[in-house]
Amino acid sequence: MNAEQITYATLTEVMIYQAARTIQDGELVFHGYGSPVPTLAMLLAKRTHASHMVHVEGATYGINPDPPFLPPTSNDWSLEQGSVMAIGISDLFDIAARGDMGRMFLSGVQVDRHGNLNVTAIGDPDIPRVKLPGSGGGCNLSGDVQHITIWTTGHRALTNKAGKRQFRFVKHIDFISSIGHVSRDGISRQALGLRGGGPDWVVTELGVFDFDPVTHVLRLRALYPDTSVQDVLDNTEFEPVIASEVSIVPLPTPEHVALIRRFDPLRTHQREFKSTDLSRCFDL
Amino acid sequence: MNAEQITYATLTEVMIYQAARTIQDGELVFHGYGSPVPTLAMLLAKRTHASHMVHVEGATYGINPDPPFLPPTSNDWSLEQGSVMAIGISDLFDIAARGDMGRMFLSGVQVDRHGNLNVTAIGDPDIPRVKLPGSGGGCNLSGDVQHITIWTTGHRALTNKAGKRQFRFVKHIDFISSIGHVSRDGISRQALGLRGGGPDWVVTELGVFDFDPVTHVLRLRALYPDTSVQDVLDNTEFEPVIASEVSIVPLPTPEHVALIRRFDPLRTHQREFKSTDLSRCFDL
Amino acid sequence: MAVFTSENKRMSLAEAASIVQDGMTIAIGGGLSWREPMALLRELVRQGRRNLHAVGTAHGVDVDLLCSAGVIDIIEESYVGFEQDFGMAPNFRRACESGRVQVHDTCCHTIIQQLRAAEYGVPFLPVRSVQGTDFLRLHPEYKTMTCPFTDLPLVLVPALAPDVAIIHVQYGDAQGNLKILPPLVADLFFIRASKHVIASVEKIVSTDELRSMEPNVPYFWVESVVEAPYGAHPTSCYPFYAYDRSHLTSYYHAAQAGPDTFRNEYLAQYVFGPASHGEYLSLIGGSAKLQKLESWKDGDDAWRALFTAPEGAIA
Amino acid sequence: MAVFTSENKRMSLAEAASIVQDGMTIAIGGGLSWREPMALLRELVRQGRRNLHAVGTAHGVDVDLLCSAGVIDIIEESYVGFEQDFGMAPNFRRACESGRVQVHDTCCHTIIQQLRAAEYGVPFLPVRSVQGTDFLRLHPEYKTMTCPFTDLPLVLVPALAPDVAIIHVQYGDAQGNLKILPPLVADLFFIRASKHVIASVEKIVSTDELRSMEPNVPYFWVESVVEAPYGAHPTSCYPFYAYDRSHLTSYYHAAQAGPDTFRNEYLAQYVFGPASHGEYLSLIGGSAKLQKLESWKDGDDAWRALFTAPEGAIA
Repeated sequence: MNAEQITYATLTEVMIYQAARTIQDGELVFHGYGSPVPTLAMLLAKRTHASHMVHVEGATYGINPDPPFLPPTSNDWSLEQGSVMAIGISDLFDIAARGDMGRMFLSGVQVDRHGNLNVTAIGDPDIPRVKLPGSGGGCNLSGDVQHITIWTTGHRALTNKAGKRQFRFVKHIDFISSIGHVSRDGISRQALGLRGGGPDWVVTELGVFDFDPVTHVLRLRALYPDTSVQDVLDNTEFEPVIASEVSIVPLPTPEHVALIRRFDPLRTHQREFKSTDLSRCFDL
Repeated sequence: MNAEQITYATLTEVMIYQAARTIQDGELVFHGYGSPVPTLAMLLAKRTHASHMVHVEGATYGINPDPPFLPPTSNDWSLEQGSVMAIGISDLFDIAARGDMGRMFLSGVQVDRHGNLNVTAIGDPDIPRVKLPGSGGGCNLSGDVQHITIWTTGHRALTNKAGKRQFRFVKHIDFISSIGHVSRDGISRQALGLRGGGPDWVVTELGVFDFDPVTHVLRLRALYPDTSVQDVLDNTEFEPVIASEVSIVPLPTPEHVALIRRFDPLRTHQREFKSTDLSRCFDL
Repeated sequence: MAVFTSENKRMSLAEAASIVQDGMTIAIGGGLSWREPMALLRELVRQGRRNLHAVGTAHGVDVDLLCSAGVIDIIEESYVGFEQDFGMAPNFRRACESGRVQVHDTCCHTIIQQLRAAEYGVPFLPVRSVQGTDFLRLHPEYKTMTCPFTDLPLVLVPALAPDVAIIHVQYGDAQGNLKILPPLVADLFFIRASKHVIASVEKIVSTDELRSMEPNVPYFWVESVVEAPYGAHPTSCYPFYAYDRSHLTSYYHAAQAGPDTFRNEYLAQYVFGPASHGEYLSLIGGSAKLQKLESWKDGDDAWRALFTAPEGAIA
Repeated sequence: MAVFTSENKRMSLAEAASIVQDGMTIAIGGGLSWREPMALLRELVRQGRRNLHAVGTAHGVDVDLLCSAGVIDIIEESYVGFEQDFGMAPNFRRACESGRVQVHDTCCHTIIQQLRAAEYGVPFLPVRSVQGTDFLRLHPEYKTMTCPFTDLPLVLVPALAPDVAIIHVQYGDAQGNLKILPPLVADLFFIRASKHVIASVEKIVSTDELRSMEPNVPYFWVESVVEAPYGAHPTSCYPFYAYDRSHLTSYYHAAQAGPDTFRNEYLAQYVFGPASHGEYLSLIGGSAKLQKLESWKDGDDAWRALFTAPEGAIA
């Protein structure tokens, strides 16, 4: 579809655009597997403001791929199409460990105020109430990568049958799968001897956040046209910092939206969103 | 040339045969670069008594090659011919380090009573009187490989202009490039935490040796038809052990000799021998 | 690992699987929905193997299947799930949440460093990351030290040499030389670090034909080779076939429905039912199904169509 | 190392060589008489580079040439010589025996472990071997420890990140993707561990053509690409050409005759004489000579003939 016909962007497309904007040109960028939103953000950035970024695909480790479509699984040859070559799994992690990975995207089922993430287990990790799939490479990468963009499509806290709010942004994290700015024992990344700078942006379906430079606590920076500060406060178990000026996120251009729709004909990325968020649209 | 026409073997061919006999069937065997004598010994063993040995070529790391000829340099594609594949330099050394290399061949410009070898420097290693080429991988491999065959074509001590005997088998070794059975400080391989068993055979142009199981001192086991115990004593600066029964080395069959001559049409291996030894021949 | 030098390593699935003994540590090749040694793993389940310790990186139906049959006691993988296709892995969850298996979650670079230590014949390798995370709580075997070069803290992860690497690859010869096409995932690390390597292959070819493909695994690291076409089904093994989304959908729904349903509707039918791998292939749809899975070659539209219907469920 | 993302990395030999600054640590690709970056090294000599620290595995004419021109201060290679072809390396010997260069001999696995440490972003890697040898005397920077897992002694070798890897390979594209044909020797370790990588290539091809060759070095690790056909001469670069034994023979005899002879008969003529790489190629015999070096392709007899006359001397 070409840009002229495009009159609106979905929330999912606007969120992909926000994630793309966290990428700097010229840096080597990686997303984990099972992550269509960051995959689309990287494909978009490479073709717009960051033509010199190095896109390393999530599981094939293809370099600068141009996939014909986004399949719902990440070790698929379709995600290697257009690459001149792929690197190996160890190359990818070694690149990060020696400080050459500029940015990666990480998500979590629990996110605490300092950007620590849990994708391992809810409850006691030895006999979990809910065993989550696991962190893949996130544990190592969270320590090594220069900059991290945290993303989640599940900021909105639902209420379970027992009437209890299920927060994703939690006061107490059950398991630290990947390290944010401060460890469970209050030790800073630097004191831990970690090289990377930690998470600098957090993109959710409710807003865009960074971290307070002094306290390293999550800080609201921008909202969507249809979300409010109160939405953020209601859906965050801890007290986030609110920036002195909270802006409205910039919307993508029709050209951006056309690219996203071309990249993902199967709308695979929508599988990560709640139906209520799939219906959110913004006129361009 | 076919075996029927072969009536004699040269010393160089008989020595290659002795080196080949130190190889057990089924083991992974390696020779360093610049080592035509072991190369020919391995090619011979693989085609006679050790058809299941794994031959790893000295610098190409080709597996079980069938070279059309032996060039005078080891990183040549001719030495990869016939291999189904080649492994990498790190594979080779890792194989040894984890204990999977059965045997390798090492040489030295100085050899001491315990099989320590010097290929690094004569005199003070910081400002050597003679800078030798260096040990390649011998230092690491001498500690890791299960069994080592030491070989040299220079056992015979020449007299220099100053009238001084130049011993290769020395009382005092100037630099230990590769470890034998006991370190300079008298520490055993086991105490050093080394995995390999160290040198078990020594093949020279004067005889075949092993090491006394108790003292780990070089021990004469066999002579050539034209060498004597006195030749060995005259050309060894330290006092070697003489086995209770010193035999005469078995001679290769005409079939063995035919193979060696086919492998090395350029007679590259003869470059390692003194002219006096090149003229030594034995009727078959 | 040792050095395996016999000329003919061809075996049946049953013979190869019997190299795996109860209580061993296994490394499963491939990853997510790609090139997983499913035919060999189904054979392990049929043979009733028990108390295995599974190590690896990011996996899916392979580990979930072993969990459903009580084959594994310890799971040391970095991820077990179905990504955004179906989400969480039901049998894996039940095994972990019931306490039936020990949860030893690991992380990709950590496990690679442990395999590298075994590969290099050293007792450990250092890692800078992991510090500040709770993985140290799950792994008392890791040690920490102050680096004598930098005076900064480091984690030392011990060498990990699996007893058996179980892999499925595209091509091999009878002697065991293999050609694995990328993504290699961690297969080469498993092969070099493990004591035994059993490989099923889509196609056994002559050594000359394999040479022309530039093989990447030398025969002496491989103990057995099984020719098992479609041996990765229901995961993918390009360039031969894409993954079987409709089969995985029914797998997932059966697993979601609970252990009894899964046992009756899936294990009984697809694992214990067929007398041979050939019979399994007929059961899953025979040549019509297999041709469909190969249709990715017919162009982007045909390829994309393999990922449309049926819709996968989100957990 | 960093990440190099410009689309066009094509440079002249002079531009590429100028990335190497006085006092830097260089890793020279190839090994013995194979695929050594001779055109780039001759350019370094012409530019009068000084005080370099050379690290690597087993080398020959490349390091010997740099020694002859006083370019190197520290030599940390595992071997420098001409094998059984000519024996010891005369200029290297003079540099070491005069005390003009520091002898820091290393060993192949040791240096690989040091490069791996840099590649993995850790301060050191452990090594079990080396103990009991005198290499510990030459390398006070190595540390020893008692292993916390085994209680056995271990050597810890520090990470080694060369400033510049200098390599010559068969194929590349303008962006810097490379295809290196085996033996790879230590090139991939140098490329991953070094801060800068400068590559000369026999042939620059289109990215599409390179893709079909399955490249093994991604562009973002490479800072400059120079098209220099026969850029490894007098060493070999198959499948293009074998090494130039007659040239090496005259090189060796000039070197044997002493530093003045070598300066006048070799350096003046072949390094400082030619105004360009093209002129160098005419000097060494032009197309007739180059065709002869390519004649290995004509069969085993032609190939073998390249190694017969003239006889090399034994040092």
